[in-house]
Amino acid sequence: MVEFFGETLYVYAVVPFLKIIAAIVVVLTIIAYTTFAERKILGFLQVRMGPNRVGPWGLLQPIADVVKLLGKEDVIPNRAVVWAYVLAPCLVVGPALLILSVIPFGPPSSAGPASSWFITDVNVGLLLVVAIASIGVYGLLLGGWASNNKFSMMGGLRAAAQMISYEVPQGFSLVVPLLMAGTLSLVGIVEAQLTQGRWFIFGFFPFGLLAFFIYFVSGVAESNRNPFDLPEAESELVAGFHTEYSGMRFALFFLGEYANMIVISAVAVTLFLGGWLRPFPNLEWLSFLDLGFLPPGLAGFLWFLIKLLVFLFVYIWFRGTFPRYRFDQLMDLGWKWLIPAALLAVVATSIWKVALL
Amino acid sequence: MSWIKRFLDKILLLDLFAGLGITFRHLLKKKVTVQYPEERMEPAHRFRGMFRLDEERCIKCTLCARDCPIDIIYIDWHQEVNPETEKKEKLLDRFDIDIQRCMFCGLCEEACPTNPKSIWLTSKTYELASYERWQNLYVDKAELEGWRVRPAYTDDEIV
Amino acid sequence: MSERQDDKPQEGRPTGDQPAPEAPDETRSEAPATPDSDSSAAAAEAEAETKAKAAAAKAKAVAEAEARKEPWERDPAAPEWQEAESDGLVDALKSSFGEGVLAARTFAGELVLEIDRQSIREVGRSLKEEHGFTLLVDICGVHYPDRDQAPFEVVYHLYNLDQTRRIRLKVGTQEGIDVPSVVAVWKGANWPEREVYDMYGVRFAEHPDMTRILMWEGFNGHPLRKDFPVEGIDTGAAIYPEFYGDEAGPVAGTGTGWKPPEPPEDKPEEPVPDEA
Amino acid sequence: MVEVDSSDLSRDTLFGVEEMEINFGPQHPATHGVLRLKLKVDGERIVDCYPVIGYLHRGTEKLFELHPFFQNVPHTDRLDYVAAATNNLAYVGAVEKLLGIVVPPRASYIRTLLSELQRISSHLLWLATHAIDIGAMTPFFYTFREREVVLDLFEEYCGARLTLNCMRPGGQPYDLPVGWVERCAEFVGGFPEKIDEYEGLLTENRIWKKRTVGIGILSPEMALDYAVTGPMLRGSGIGLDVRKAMPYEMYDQMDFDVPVFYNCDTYDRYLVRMEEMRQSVRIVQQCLEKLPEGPLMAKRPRVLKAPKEGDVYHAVEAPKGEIGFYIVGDGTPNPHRCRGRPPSFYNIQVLPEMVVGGRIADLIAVIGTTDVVLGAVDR
Repeated sequence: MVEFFGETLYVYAVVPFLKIIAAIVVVLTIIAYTTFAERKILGFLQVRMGPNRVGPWGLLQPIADVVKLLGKEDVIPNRAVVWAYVLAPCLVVGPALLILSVIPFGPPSSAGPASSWFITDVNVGLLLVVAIASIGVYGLLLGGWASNNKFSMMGGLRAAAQMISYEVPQGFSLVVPLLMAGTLSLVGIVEAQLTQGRWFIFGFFPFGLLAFFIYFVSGVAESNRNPFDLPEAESELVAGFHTEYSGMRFALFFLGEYANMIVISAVAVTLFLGGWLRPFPNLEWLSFLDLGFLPPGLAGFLWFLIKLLVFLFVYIWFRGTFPRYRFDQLMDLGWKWLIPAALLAVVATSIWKVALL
Repeated sequence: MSWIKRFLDKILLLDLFAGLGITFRHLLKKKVTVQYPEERMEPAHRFRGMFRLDEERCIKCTLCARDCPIDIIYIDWHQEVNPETEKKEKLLDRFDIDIQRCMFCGLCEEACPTNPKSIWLTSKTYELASYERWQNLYVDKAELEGWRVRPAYTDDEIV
Repeated sequence: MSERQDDKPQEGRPTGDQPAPEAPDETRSEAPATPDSDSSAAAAEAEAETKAKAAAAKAKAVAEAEARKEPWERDPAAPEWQEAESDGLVDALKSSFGEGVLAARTFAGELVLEIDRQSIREVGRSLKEEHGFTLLVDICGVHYPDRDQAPFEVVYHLYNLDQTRRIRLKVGTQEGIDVPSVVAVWKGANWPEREVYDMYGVRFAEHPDMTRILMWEGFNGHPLRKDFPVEGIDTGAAIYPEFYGDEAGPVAGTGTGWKPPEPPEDKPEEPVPDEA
Repeated sequence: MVEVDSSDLSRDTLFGVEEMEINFGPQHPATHGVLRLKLKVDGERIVDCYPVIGYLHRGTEKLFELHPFFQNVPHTDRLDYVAAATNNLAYVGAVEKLLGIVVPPRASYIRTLLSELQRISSHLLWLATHAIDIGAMTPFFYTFREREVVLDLFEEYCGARLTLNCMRPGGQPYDLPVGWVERCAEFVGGFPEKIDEYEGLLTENRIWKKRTVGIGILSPEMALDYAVTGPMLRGSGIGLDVRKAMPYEMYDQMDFDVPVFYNCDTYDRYLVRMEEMRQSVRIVQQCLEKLPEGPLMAKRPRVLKAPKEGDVYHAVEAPKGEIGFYIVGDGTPNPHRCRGRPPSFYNIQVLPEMVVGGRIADLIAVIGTTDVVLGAVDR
């Protein structure tokens, strides 16, 4: 009894807790260095240096940023709705970090769940991701509304409309890998990609690719990134929903945006790019890419990380290249192009799948 | 056929990829940033920077003060008999410039009748910021003489 | 008559008809004519004649040398006012408006029409619709404090795209007398008329929005009038309505008493901050 | 302000439409300075727009009256502060006309050269801000890279980068420095490639096109009625360019085209300016080739005195439109009245006509395309 209790406690409480701490630390570090990398890469794209003053090559810049933001005065505007104003940033960050609980960063271990490279594997993982991701919009909406600022309110409204609209094509595009894998568990989906011997982006060509494209475009819109950064369009709405936020609350919004980026990239990697799998898992002669000399699981984690970083780079690259859509054109794109295309992908994949049966 | 082309244009996103290509090419290019406190750009020879005054050459004609569009040059002088040569000489009491309001147009330099000029702006000094307002309210003649020496014009003289 | 505003610089800007060097020539040719009565009259006459001839020749040479000079080497000759040549435009305007066109002159090759205040809108409409002056380039005011009759002048610059021709209309007015607005003719007149009102206090009748434009509402005075002090006025009147009523507060011309800073008599080596 | 009846909105008023009033500016990232717009918006759509200007009013015209002619040149720098050379050119041109001074050809060529370089630099700044308003961040830095070179050329010529003060009534104060011609030729030789680069980022980009094509329609009639000049007018299909219509300085010796586009929208105004930069390159190259030797300053009195009575108007084509100076002389060394006709003042006046009915995002694009500089508007 004691033994059983001890083991249960160990497997279901202590290890997950440690993993959560590790995941959050890792992700926060990635976020911090994503902000740094964003500024650096944007700088390089724009023939300038980027931050290079704090530490060697500016590597300590994120720490300086955090210190600065912590040290700033926390301004709550006059006649703001205080509870909503305070709650809003938490509502943005919380869900984004919560999704990390089901993301498989690395392969499961044969030694049991305690030594596998994810926090937990839920058999409705994908639903959980979609469900929790949609909470984030409340944060933006509340923040915009509670600030008692017209620009913020318009930013909040834009955020609400945009994120709700783009959840539809995003959801549809997620159905495609789901159909291919036949399971909702994220670990299961990656394993299906291993057994089918291909990443789902190449599955049912070109519908996997189409679904991936739709997912990624909607993801960019979901995380309010350029070219869909309308809710915080600097030149139009000053800074949109976070105009009035300062100090750490602003930092939380900031954090939320980057956490969203990471989550969306992580889901895309898991569903379409084979998660922890190496490229072309079906080709035997590429097996050196499995990096067998590393401890089991670490190689998978590295592959995952590399794919994630590529995604983040693409986000930044987009920001460095594209102008911003107009609000109604964004809606236009979402409803008139992405949703039909996503539906097409879903239907075609289903028919194909049925035909294969 | 044109509608096929238009449709392909719409879905292939070639224009967007072209833009991405241009920015990506710049990713690896040499950067143009000048790392300011360590590297400083050398101003051109004619750069209109901080003033410099040569009291020896100045004939106290006050033309520079008169030509200044915003009247920020204050000159006082008096006449004295030089005991050595027993000639009357003009001596400068005060030559102040209210640098805060100066717009560095260079008209004072152009007005100066001496050759070479006794007041000039081409000292290549552009770091004129100060922490306190009073620090650069006035620049008197001692300070004016202390700035860096004017580089010689290699090619021409100002009309 | 060509109203080209700018000729090529080599050929000289429009400088009127008189060539520049005439004035010195006259003085030179007169100078030797002063008589010297010592010698005989005939000799003197002959001498004077030869002298005059020599002087004339010299003057001619000078004039020729002057003429050979490039235009930028001559003394600049300011343009002068001339009566406008008979011109289709002026004739047409005079025939249709009669007294409405007070004068038509040119200066530096630019046609300037003085228009009666009452008929400016009709003249403008006619110019726009019949004579092709579709572009109202600018409206500005001028203050002539010495003039008794019409100390304020509103100047309209018009441009004809087809003939590439500029003309200028002038309307005199005085304080309290409105000028008919031309917003009905050119919509673009809206802001410049507001600016003229703002800067000179000349109001425009039937203007849709006769408010200040550059200065703020309630500003006391009209800055571009010649009697407005350069250093400005205390403008507390508009900023603190609870302290100053509509009519109260400082008035234009009183000034703030601001003086250019007097440097200290004995200038210290380093100015000392106050808090020290 | 025009009262808008909400019943004429093409929208179901069943739910009781309430308009929101927004103060857009004077401190706003997209208003290019201190332009303030009182907006009435219905959701994202603009119902009414009322520009309020004057936040940068410095009384420059009053200052002109207090100073002799030659002292006013630095003040003209500060009107349209991103295009100081053309301001100088218009002012000194007016003074020369009033006094009957003829400028030597070398000085005239240098003026043409400077004003075309200034056009390039001003258009680069416009492109940078316009693009960053629409959300494209990178062209900002690319254009500033080239603008820096132009400013360096200015610095080498006259010692200042922005407020040039590079012309005097009667001629040019300085000759071109040694090596300047070569450096300038090198710059303009490589510049068209850079324009291709900006165009590669923007011209064909579908997002850019979506944001600009058909936005901010300014019909030719409207443009003429509001005395809009410059690239805005030429984007509306009217090819008025003072350089061609009434050539000043050396423009009649130059071979260049005036780009005109006919769709009257923001995209066409963008295309006009991009093409104008290429034409400016052509003019600069011709100037550099033809540059004659000779004096720089015309013969002129030490104290410039205006005639007792007389007034002139002289206009040049500034990057933003026709900038003209109207100078009234009264026999003293000071102008009795010196009025600068700022193109931005007229170009921004038409703004409400272009934005009402559009979205807030369109407003940004349209403000960007007017290329307004509030220093010139407010003077």
